[in-house]
Amino acid sequence: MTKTDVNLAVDIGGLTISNPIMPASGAFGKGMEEFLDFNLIGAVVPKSITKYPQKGNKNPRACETFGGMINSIGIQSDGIDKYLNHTVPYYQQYDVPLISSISAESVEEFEEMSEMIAGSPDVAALELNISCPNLENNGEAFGMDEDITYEVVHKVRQITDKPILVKLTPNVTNIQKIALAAERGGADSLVVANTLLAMAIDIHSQQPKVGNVMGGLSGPAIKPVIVRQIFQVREVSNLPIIGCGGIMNADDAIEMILAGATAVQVGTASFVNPSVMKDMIEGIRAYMEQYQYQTIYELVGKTMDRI
Amino acid sequence: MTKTDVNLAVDIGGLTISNPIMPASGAFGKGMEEFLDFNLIGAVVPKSITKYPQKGNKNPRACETFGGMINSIGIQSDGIDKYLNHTVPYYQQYDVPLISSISAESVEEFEEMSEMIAGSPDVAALELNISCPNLENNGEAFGMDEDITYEVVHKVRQITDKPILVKLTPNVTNIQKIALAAERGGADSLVVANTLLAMAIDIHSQQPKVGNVMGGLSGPAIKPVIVRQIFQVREVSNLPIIGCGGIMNADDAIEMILAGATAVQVGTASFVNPSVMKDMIEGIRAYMEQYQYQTIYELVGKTMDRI
Amino acid sequence: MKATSNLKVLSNKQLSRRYWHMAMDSSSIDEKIEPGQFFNIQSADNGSYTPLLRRPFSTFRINENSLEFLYKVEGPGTAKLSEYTPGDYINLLGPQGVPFSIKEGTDKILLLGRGVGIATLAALAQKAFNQGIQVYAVLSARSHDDLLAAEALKDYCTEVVHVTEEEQTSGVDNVREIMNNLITFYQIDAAYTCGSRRLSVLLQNIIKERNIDGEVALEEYMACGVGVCYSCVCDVVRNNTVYSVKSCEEGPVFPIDEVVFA
Amino acid sequence: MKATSNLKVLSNKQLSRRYWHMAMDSSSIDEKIEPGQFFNIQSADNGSYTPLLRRPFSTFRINENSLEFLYKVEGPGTAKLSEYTPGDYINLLGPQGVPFSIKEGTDKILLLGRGVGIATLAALAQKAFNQGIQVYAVLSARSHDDLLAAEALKDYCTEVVHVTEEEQTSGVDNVREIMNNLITFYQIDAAYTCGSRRLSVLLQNIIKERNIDGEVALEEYMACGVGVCYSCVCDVVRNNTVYSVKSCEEGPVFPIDEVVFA
Ligand SMILES: Cc1cc2nc3c(=O)[nH]c(=O)nc-3n(C[C@H](O)[C@H](O)[C@H](O)COP(=O)(O)OP(=O)(O)OC[C@H]3O[C@@H](n4cnc5c(N)ncnc54)[C@H](O)[C@@H]3O)c2cc1C
Ligand SMILES: Cc1cc2nc3c(=O)[nH]c(=O)nc-3n(C[C@H](O)[C@H](O)[C@H](O)COP(=O)(O)OP(=O)(O)OC[C@H]3O[C@@H](n4cnc5c(N)ncnc54)[C@H](O)[C@@H]3O)c2cc1C
Ligand SMILES: Cc1cc2nc3c(=O)[nH]c(=O)nc-3n(C[C@H](O)[C@H](O)[C@H](O)COP(=O)(O)O)c2cc1C
Ligand SMILES: Cc1cc2nc3c(=O)[nH]c(=O)nc-3n(C[C@H](O)[C@H](O)[C@H](O)COP(=O)(O)O)c2cc1C
Ligand code: FES
Ligand code: FES
Repeated sequence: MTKTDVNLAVDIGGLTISNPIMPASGAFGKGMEEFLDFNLIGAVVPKSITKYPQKGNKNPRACETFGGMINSIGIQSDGIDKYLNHTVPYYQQYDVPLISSISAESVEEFEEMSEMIAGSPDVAALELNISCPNLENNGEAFGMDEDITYEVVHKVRQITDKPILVKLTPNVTNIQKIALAAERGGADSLVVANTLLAMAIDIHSQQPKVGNVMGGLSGPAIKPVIVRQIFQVREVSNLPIIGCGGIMNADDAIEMILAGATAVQVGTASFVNPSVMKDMIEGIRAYMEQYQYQTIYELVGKTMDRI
Repeated sequence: MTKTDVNLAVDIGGLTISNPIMPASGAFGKGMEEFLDFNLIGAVVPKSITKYPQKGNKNPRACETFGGMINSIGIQSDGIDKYLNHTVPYYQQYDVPLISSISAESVEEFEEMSEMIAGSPDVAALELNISCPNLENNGEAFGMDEDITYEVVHKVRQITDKPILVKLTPNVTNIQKIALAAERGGADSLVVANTLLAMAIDIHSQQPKVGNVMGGLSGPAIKPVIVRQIFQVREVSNLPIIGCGGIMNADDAIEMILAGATAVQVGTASFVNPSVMKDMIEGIRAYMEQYQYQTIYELVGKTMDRI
Repeated sequence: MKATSNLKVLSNKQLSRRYWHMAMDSSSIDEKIEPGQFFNIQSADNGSYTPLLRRPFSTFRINENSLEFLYKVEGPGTAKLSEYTPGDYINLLGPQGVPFSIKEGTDKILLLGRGVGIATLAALAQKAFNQGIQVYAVLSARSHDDLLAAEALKDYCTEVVHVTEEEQTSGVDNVREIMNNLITFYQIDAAYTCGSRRLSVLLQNIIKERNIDGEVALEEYMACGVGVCYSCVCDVVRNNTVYSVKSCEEGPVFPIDEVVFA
Repeated sequence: MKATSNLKVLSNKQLSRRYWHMAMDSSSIDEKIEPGQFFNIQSADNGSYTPLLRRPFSTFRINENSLEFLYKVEGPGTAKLSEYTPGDYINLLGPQGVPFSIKEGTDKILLLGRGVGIATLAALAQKAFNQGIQVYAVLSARSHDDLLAAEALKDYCTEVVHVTEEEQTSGVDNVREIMNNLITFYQIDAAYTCGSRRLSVLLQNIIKERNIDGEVALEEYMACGVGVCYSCVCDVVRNNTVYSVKSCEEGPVFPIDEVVFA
């Protein structure tokens, strides 16, 4: 048996990446380059940026739950100017596309920020974090409403030809409708998904374990919910899906690809092991060699055919 | 320090139970009485019943995920006649109230079944499982829609004065709205909540791990999502809440009570340890003695005051 | 009131690449344990919930004061089991379920086991042997290495035939021929199987043709093991009606003629 | 490229009711480890994710080829740590963070530690002692039992004062008086603290009044330990501006005058 020639490259809506493994926004950045050669991963995705500098939420900002963690970091950010002047140039030393995650508080702010970010020749694609609270709608996340999702994406679509990734929130009754709204709005790719809204209480202090009362649940606990949502989105949309939520190893990444993802993002796992993305890439390659697949595309959504 | 006199009794919407621990429907029944004295728990809650006998879903019907399990049992049921003639009488040997969980495929069927069940003098309360698929609405769960939730509860309310517990689905954008719809409809108590819709794939066979493709995620993995939803429901509704999802021990039960629950239901934990509910009751008592609480009510929703 | 039991591990040894053998002190269990019954074993340390659920295992040998299990490392549960060392305690729920039955007057039985299903049949072989019944066995596995684990069985058997993929002897046709020859030659009264859907269907056909008794031990996915969750159901035909029954309660051993193999 | 290290446990002993001491073979770590730095330790077995995240611990003693940690069993992470036995391997990420600094010409330092914060100061005491600096310490804890764990510290200290709730000596006023007396009497050059917000605020005031140097090792909740997650932030004032900085990166040791204690 000769070794299969494995090609890990995928296209995620106009952007070709060398392999399907990239970091999840907020769980990656300077500090990790000491443990991971950033040139190995499909793309770099720094933490979501806000227009103005802001501090984020009060401490404690994270706690552990069974198989997961709740974070209520909020978006601690130095603002878009510093992002364009420092963060973007910093990643130029690496040979992989930079995807900029944008958090905004209104549709207009999404437009403004997208214009500024897309204007940078060094940014390969935009990721719209529509899970963040929309101040014009009682702080409910943009991504919880079909129409608002459509509006945000549609407006940003007018501004740039660069690939637009839309990061959905999983905290919705019907993710298919939101996915289709994003698709109609002009999204090039859908990130499925952000964290599950969650809460934990210390029964001795009787207080919430994170300062902001509620936060986002990530880690292996949420993977089955995310795999389901990927599968559901794949059922209705042809956009490339980027799976995200609870991927700890190559097997988890493969599971999401089989469910319908073209690529995946890795968050919490990097806290456990900052070089884990490298292991994942190797693991996917080994799986493809074992089962003689040549391209990732042979695996994308394959479970649908097996039912 | 003298020992506090601890009273564990609570009222869950017109039904007084001796302590806040009861089983979750589908994770309890004959077979467990060998391991647990049913007279110790607050209530007995047999598996949801359907009108006609039905087989449930195809095998495999369950699989394990990190910190959780996915079940796609479906409602395997012998039908309401056998329920009334066998199940209800069986539980008469125990001295605790019987709560009957009802699954129906249409609003009308909920009415019919509630009428029959409420007609039995041996049934203390009804639990409406509105997480089950509504055949009149593309199989989307009743509990995913405010209006339908209102309608189901409202119609059943006309039929009986017995306490109506409404078991919400957690798979919604805004659980507060659904909770309020149930309250307006006339619910006496809200069970928060059923399982998270989920999926897992075996990467070697590339097939879903449960026969029905998707199923419900239960177990410790989901607890932080449920605690959050209890807290949210408590913010808007005065109905007693019954917390359910991921409770493994007394501490988890106390956490849900602090978040706003008056009582709790225990599912998956009983598979791990069929006598666990007894330990939970003892654990709650010990906590109350330690911190000198006399009634559960001093704990219900206390975290809200601590913020 | 029943309770789960914390049993002390007496030994836990690797037999071949994926097969392990564990012995536990069962002197605290009063109930009689019969071949074919199972224990729902909590492989996780108390309170660690990793893995979360118990895993069902039938007994490999039942001794006066100890129990033996033969298990194959598959995933997290069995991997965790393999980490225990003598002196550790493991929590077991059981014995559960309906055991194999041996009819009054049975002289010769035939076992048809595949893979880890052989473990389940071993306890039956032991019991039959002790009752003076002659035991014959056809054991099937991927490789000879997998059969190593079943060496112990031969102490109780008059004759053991091994078939493997490795040697290309495990095809259904070949097994049918071997079975039929054994049944004819030794005048087998009853046959028992475990571990393979394909071989169960084969045995179902053979017992009909040959008009002997037969039982199968199913291995459906189980969550609770106590009859409340409905994970473990299988279809059986009784009086021409199909029933869905819980295999942890009405099984795992069933008369093979009534089982509908999906 | 840095990597996490699998270090062999040399010993792991319970010192008092909740305090444990662990020594690990650190000969594979090339980087110099300085007092005040921390390791983000994976208490879970590889791949078990129970608990999921690493836990940060500063070094208690730094030796030529080994590292010692003093830890208090709090929850699942430290409970898991206490289960390891000599010969086991544990995965560590580090050394991370900014260590304590000792200014050129320092003769006498004063440590103010509370609870498990004493562990963090111990490594500093060791280093200072080895440089010929005289070390004084005020150690605070709930009970004497908790201070047992810190016995080792006295090898490096000229004088150690213990205050406890048990003996009602740990009130801020009493500690202030003790500190001030020591500073006056021994002409302390710099003071260091860890383990208590209340005592940190006290030391912040003292160093201002007495015009000596001071540092604090913070113990903010950390998830990544490598500066990417923003869990561990604290506020510092620099040039009259408040900055929110990551304590895993710019700390955990900070000049005490710049920290805003929330
Ligand atoms: C009545 C009965 C008796 C059994 N006796 C033995 C025995 O003597 N020796 C032995 O090695 N194995 C036996 N098994 C099979 C054994 O239960 C599974 O191999 C084990 O549960 C696998 O768990 P895991 O975590 O290692 O692997 P997983 O990765 O969880 O699963 C691996 C495979 O085992 C199956 N499995 C997992 N959990 C269960 C479960 N709770 N119930 C049934 N199947 C499951 C899965 O469907 C999958 O095919 C028996 C099963 C049953 C139902
Ligand atoms: C830089 C630094 C150095 C430390 N050095 C030591 C030491 O030498 N000895 C020692 O015993 N402890 C030390 N700690 C504290 C130690 O990290 C926690 O006690 C430990 O993480 C508790 O984990 P657990 O799972 O046992 O308890 P949990 O139940 O998870 O938590 C118990 C308490 O510890 C805190 N804690 C939990 N996880 C973390 C975390 N990742 N970061 C910070 N705090 C956390 C929680 O907020 C809670 O108050 C240090 C902490 C930091 C930040
Ligand atoms: C500490 C932390 C910070 C995060 N910050 C952001 C963020 O700024 N923007 C965003 O879109 N998602 C953010 N997320 C969500 C992650 O990108 C990811 O969607 C989530 O963690 C699920 O993936 P995981 O289970 O692999 O961690 C954050 C997650 C964590 C744990
Ligand atoms: C095997 C299984 C069967 C279930 N069957 C039902 C059911 O028939 N009706 C119902 O309302 N909920 C059913 N549930 C959901 C449980 O009642 C409960 O809401 C859920 O398991 C979450 O609680 P847990 O994490 O404590 O298990 C079932 C859950 C499991 C695991
Ligand atoms: S395993 Fe739960 S009913 Fe059989
Ligand atoms: S612990 Fe993650 S940034 Fe400091």
